Amino acid sequence: MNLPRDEAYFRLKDEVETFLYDEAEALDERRYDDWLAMLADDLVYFMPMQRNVAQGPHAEAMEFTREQADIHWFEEDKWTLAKRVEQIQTGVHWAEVPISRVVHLVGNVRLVDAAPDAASAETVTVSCRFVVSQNRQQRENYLFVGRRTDTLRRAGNGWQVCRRKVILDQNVLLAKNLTVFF
Amino acid sequence: MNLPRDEAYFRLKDEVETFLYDEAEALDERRYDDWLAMLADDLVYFMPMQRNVAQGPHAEAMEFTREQADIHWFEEDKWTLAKRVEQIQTGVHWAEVPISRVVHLVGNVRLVDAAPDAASAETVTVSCRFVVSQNRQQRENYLFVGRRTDTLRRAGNGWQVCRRKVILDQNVLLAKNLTVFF
Amino acid sequence: MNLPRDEAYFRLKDEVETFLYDEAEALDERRYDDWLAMLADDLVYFMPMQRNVAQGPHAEAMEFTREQADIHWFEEDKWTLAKRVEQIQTGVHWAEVPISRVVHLVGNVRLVDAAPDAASAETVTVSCRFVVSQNRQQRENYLFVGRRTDTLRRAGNGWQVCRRKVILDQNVLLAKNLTVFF
Amino acid sequence: MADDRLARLVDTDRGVIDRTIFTAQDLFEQEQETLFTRAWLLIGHEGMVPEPGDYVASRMGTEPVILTRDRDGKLHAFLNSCRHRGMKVCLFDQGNTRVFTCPYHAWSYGTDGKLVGVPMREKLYPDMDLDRWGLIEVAQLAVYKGTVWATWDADAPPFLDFLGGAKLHLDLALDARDGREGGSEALLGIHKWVVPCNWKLPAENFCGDTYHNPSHASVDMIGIGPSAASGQKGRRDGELDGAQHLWVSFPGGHGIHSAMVASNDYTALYADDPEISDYFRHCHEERVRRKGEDARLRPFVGTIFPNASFHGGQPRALCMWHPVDAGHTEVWRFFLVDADAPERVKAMLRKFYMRYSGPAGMTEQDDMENWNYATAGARGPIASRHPFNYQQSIGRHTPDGGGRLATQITEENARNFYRHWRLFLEGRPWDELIAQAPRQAAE
Amino acid sequence: MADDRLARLVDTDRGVIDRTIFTAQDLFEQEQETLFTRAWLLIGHEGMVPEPGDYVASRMGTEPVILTRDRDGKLHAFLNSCRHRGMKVCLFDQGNTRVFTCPYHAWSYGTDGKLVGVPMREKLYPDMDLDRWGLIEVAQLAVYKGTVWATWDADAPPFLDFLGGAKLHLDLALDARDGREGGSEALLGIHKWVVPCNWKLPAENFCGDTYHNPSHASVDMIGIGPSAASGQKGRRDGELDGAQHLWVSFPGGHGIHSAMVASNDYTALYADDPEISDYFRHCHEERVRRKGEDARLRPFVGTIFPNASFHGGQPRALCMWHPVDAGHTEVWRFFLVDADAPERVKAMLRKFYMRYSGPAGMTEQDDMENWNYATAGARGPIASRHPFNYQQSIGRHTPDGGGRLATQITEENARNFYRHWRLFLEGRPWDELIAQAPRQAAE
Amino acid sequence: MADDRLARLVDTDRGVIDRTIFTAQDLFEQEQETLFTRAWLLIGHEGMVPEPGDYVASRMGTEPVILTRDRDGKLHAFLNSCRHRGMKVCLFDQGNTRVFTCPYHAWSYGTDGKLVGVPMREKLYPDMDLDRWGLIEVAQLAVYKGTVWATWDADAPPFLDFLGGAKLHLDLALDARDGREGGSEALLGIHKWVVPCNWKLPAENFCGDTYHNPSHASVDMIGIGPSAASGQKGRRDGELDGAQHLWVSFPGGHGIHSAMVASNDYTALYADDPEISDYFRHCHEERVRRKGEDARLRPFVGTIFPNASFHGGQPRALCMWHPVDAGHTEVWRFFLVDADAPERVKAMLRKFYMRYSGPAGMTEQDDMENWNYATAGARGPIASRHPFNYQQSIGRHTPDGGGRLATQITEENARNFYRHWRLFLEGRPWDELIAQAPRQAAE
Ligand code: FES
Ligand code: FES
Ligand code: FES
Ligand SMILES: [Fe+3]
Ligand SMILES: [Fe+3]
Ligand SMILES: [Fe+3]
Repeated sequence: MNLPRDEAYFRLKDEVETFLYDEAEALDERRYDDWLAMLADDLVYFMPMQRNVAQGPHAEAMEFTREQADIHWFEEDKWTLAKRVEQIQTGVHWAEVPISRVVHLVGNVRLVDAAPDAASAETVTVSCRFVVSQNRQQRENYLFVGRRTDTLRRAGNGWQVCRRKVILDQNVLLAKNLTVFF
Repeated sequence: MNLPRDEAYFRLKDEVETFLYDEAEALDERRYDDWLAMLADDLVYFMPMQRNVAQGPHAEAMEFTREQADIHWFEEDKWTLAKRVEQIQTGVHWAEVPISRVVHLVGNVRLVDAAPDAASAETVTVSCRFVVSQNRQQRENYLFVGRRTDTLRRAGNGWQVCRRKVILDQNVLLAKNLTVFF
Repeated sequence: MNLPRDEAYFRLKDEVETFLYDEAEALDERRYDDWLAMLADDLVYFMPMQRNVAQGPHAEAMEFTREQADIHWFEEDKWTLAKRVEQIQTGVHWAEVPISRVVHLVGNVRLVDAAPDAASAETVTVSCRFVVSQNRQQRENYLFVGRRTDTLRRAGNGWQVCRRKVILDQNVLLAKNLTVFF
Repeated sequence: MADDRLARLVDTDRGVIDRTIFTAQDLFEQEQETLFTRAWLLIGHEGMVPEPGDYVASRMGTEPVILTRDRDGKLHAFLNSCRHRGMKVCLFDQGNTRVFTCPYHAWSYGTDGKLVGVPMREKLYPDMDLDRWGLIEVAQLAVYKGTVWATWDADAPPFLDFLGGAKLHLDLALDARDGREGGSEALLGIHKWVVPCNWKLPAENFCGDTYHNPSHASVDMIGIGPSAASGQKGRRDGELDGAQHLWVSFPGGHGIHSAMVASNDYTALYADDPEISDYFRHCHEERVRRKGEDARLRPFVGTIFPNASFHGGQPRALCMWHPVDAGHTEVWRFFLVDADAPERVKAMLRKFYMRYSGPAGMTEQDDMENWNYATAGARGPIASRHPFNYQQSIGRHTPDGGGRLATQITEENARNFYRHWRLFLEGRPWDELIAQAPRQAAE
Repeated sequence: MADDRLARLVDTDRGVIDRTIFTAQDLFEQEQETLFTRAWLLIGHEGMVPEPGDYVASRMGTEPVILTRDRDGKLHAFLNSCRHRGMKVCLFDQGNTRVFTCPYHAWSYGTDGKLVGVPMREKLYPDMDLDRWGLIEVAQLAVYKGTVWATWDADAPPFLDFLGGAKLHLDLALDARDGREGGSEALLGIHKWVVPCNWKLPAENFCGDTYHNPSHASVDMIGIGPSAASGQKGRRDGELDGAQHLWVSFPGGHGIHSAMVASNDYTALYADDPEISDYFRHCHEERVRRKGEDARLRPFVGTIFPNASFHGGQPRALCMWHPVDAGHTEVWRFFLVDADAPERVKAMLRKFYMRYSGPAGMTEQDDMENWNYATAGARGPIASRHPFNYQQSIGRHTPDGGGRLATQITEENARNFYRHWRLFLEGRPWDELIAQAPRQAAE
Repeated sequence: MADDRLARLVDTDRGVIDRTIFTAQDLFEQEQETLFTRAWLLIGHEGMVPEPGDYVASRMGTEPVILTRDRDGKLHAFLNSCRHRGMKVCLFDQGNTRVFTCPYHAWSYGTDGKLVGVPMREKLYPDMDLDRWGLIEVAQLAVYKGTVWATWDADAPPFLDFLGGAKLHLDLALDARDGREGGSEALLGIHKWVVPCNWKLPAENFCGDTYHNPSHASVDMIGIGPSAASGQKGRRDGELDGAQHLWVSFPGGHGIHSAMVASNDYTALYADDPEISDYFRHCHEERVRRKGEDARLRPFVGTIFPNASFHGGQPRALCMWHPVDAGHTEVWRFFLVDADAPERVKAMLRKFYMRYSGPAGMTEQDDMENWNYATAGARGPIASRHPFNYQQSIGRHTPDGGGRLATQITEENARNFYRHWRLFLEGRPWDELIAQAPRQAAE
């Protein structure tokens, strides 16, 4: 979809970028409750696994684990994400004691779709790239680089994420765990 | 060059960013033919090597291998890039069997020049930084961080890359090969 | 603070982004004197260390070393930064002989504050994320990923950094030294 | 065989084990030579290769293998390495093929491992005996209720003999929830990730370390089980409340933790969804109908020596702790459901499994943290002078069939695990490896 | 003990030392076993744990330790590793606690190291002797003018005996600038970073390698000292101009570089700030008043064998060169000021320290570059055939108390360092390790 | 010398070689000690250091060396390591200097390696013999048609004796395309990159592994050669169509693959550019004129034992397979053109070279993939029980001068390579290393 480049488009693009950066800030500053407030109640948060397969007509279907059918890195809803936050906040979630130092850099922000249009958008689909750095304890250090497609929905004066698909682009996971939010 | 910050500038900047992000998307989604369509027929695609040399008046000349004279990582045209795509598509280019999982993040996008001007630009020079992540097979993982200067030329409703200079900022290459497009 | 999204805001955001990208370009091209000119005379350049501490009410105070009280990675002013540049330029600062190949990627640029307002801003607070890659000699390679909060002040037609706080998000420093500017 | 060194390192009679066995790279290599080349290893599930020509990548010890179903439907497992110069002959995680053609010089092998193509063979290899240069195949392969196991050792006893009394407990994980034999299927998608720990720590943990409950304080406090949305705390539903827990260790080195519930009365579970709750009640009733009093035995966890573990119910999974080096383990995990369970049940279980286990598993993350830093804490000259304490409930067990039964929390299963680890590293003959009472433990 | 190999590697009589001692991983491990388990090691500063229950993370050799102040105010140092399975019992760099509870199975230990909590102990460990399973504690701990030192060796001599004649010089770093004993405090914030070098190169450098001045040409050219803004060149202010420099090496392996200034006349320093300049003049006058002619002895640098160094004034710091492996060192550094110095003085010093030392230190960066590539240059078969040259000023020293004094730039301190390194690696008894004249050097 | 182990590992008579020689780190270190310190190694090209004072960084085995041209124009090669503490004395990849001054303590060395500056020498080193402390220089250095070779072994035979009969074939790469001796120059810019493979796999590949053609199916299908834009398939132009290929192995361990074309008739090549096509026709005619029937011998590839290879024409390059560790190789590659070729020709060749070879080389990428995973496939206890097959065309060769000639695709060159590898690792005297018929192969 190609949105016309009018003032509404630029305003919307800025809104969306700012939302994504604010979200990154909330996570990096460990303001988890602020972050949860940015997620819609019906959120789908999905991160498939990827297999090494041959090129060919069905390659993509075989490459990714299938949503609502297979085992993934994540197929979550807001309830489980809230549980994950709650777990960290217990102070005895050992994998996050002490809490990781995390940096979210979001780039290549592209408005893929706005419905019904940019001026009066109720939902926006936005694609991006991310670099997420996790550093913990003395020398634990992991870098996650990948792609994300988010669907945002207008909520009051702001936005909420109602769907997030994360492509991590790893096969054997290179990190020891996935305590980080993407 | 300092372009005046008028509406034409903002429109052009958005166009250029969108073009670069679309290009990254095409590559990351392995839509190689879409990608080739984004390259001008007279493309120069150049990635010099870098040497460790002493500071001084001729340092930069000695630091970089010289275009059209020396051996580089890449000094290509559209024909060879198309050959590289064709090679991957044979399915027996072993270095890309299975095909790498690649993420292109492009940042610091700066309009360096627009000719004749932003409003009626036919060519644009744009500088950026990139993080390119390559992951393959089980645990092969390479990160390429560098700088790029592109010259884009208007082509129909869109743009094409007619010159790309990539500075990888490595000496001994830290990856086992260069099957990735930058 | 939430700046109204008017034309002045977009113009200011572009100015600030361009300034940060120009600064990155000056550093990556080793135009150190150009870079120093982008720093205010009363610059505070601060990079605390971070400790692993338990969650709790005083956690943040314990996590970061305290400005103007403790030992940090950096607590500098323009004079020391100029000295660092001068040192590199001697040609016998062995840790930078040959000079590192450095790439600064700046992302998530957010205007946090503009005073008195966007249209007539004299100072701007801007937050960002960075990926800084340092490559040197044959195979020395370090990646710094972190957060930065800058205060810029209008200076003539442009801007100058008058305060920079860098959060590197490491505990034991993973690089052998800190010869890179952030 | 450095018997004396091994005896000094592993003293299960006194319940002390040297930290070195978790850190020394030379012992790791001895493990690869003497243990992983002999023991039966879990390599996959039949459902991963349903059709002739199907293959899936697996591992045995540190080495890559391919599990294939040949054109006649027979399963094979081969080292993924060409006989010519060792190149990988299979470049993918899974697929279907007629032949594995080596990318380097194009020797090709059938799905039964036979060398079927050698370019210019008549001219360049006139005397070649093709039968001697097929893919390197495991010595024995066994399918047990869908799970696939293999060993490089032709002298190894049949899989079920190796499994011994642990079969009863493994069955509880593999059999259908309504008591029918078998009937489980593997969900697609194998979690694979690398934990910076020695592989023996998770293997030991799963063989019956019930004592590590405090590790999971965070999930227990907040509740993440199938009834958690309804307010239930704990990391799973309490189907074992009030049960007599059982820890059994077996010849061969296996150890399990199961439980005998007080009665066949049903405890309501899966409160978040009445349909699902009804389904499990139905399964329960069927199971009781089929198995009578035997239905009271319920699975929890277990380790089939050396590096395969299972989770029996909540979640229900099979684990491979693939050794990488003394300090790293590549964990593989796949999950089971009953093949004929309603989609709604499968969906609920699938999501519960993902939030419980694996790298994103809220429960397992805390295990991994402990394995990681327990391995780190085993390093160093001073640490090495202070062996680990394996004295928990020492001597508090009774003979039980071929094994030993404990009815209180115990490290007897761990002691049994390391006793057998030592026997393997000493290169003992198979009769000693699966003998009733391992010899060095004169009790 | 491979005495012959060691004798071949370290020949301090002829002043040649094999490059292998900086690169061979087996020698590194021998160092861990024979040296870091016996010598007194610097582990922190009292000021890091002022209150009962305070703790701070430290290291001894490659192993993590916790320095704690128990409920009675007594200092302890423990291996940060549970006696059960080795898990870290303390997860933080610093804090205050009543008890260290292990995350894995919740054994808990008091701040005095005693095992105070074992879940279900009565049932599972009826015979356990709690006293035998406390945290692994150092054999001896000593506090000296705020600095904290420890050894794993119960037979080691008391710290001050080990320190010997080096005490006089260490005092010059630790005592107040006005000549009072003690009075220094550690600024908060410990620089910790990893340098790709063998740990002995920085230890040797700090024991008195004055010859490496050319390393610092860049800072000397531009001026970064406390008077640099006023135009002074050099990396520090010239308080030692015209002094007689002294290099002293001691039994135990320590080496220092101090200087005797020509007179007690004051040289104006710290020109950038008159208030600060006045303060230091005042300190000087007080010091002269208190110490008389002894005030002429001024500190520069030194290494307390094996891996603790100090910087005596500009900057004023304590260094730990923690070994990681043969090619990597984790450097820890904390800085000292007089506790009662004015804030303005502390602020100036703090900033000077940060621009001089540590990973961002303009001076130390060039040292690190040399240590890094000197280590790299010690690798390889051809390099290994050409020992390093330690012949500088060989024989040019005189006995001085228990040690040797040189009055010209010398590598005698380095020779002494490696002589003792060899004695430790040979496993010599303590009387030989701190004897007046190390035996193998028959002079 | 573990002769028995080596004999077990390398059995070239039966054509089986143990996978361990590609993976064991102890054998890698034995290679460094016994092979790379003795054999002649390629270290660069004269054109990289044209002027007095010029220098360029190079490597021998794992160690960094500097190739310099001294003030008198003489070439030298030195270990890049100070005699004092081993610091790098040259920090750059190339440049021009009068003196190499060490950054650490400023000892300085002339471009001829002499120690010419020692700060404060009279006082601190009164007895120093400067001649004994110069840079560590290679024992012998040879320039051959621009290429520069060196050895650490004073007893090694002269380079051309070492090269032996391989000279004829190396000449075909180094000589001008029109048949004049020499005349080639190195393009500036050395590809340097790290491949995760054992160094012997590429060395073996280049010594005449013609059988690996299937590796290059992708480039052969699409066409990337100098006539590809005109529709020609294949990875290069077919100048050897119909030729009799020749594989020759030599004492010393070298192996080459050349070809004898049927006649001196010209095959039109380089169809994409008529001017270039004409140029090469002209070169061909001149070559025939000069060399007559000898012009029919055309180069392909070869390896000069142990780790230098050449590509004779399309492309035309010299390779160094620098060992890093058992599993990694740092590849260096520079390319040749005739110095007096027209710019248009040089430009075309340059671009062809870059798309064919190096990390971005469409052909070489697929080689590297095979070397990478062949090395990986050589690891592991089961893999190690199954040696690689080197039986191709075994016995199918005839004596040829000092070497052996095969006229069909063969692994004889590889067998010869490993035969000599074994002799070097056994520490044999030079007469055996370059003897006509290596002894252990009793045929
Ligand atoms: S390595 Fe497989 S055919 Fe040669
Ligand atoms: S490891 Fe500490 S209680 Fe078990
Ligand atoms: S290391 Fe070169 S002069 Fe000291
Ligand atoms: Fe657990
Ligand atoms: Fe220094
Ligand atoms: Fe090839």
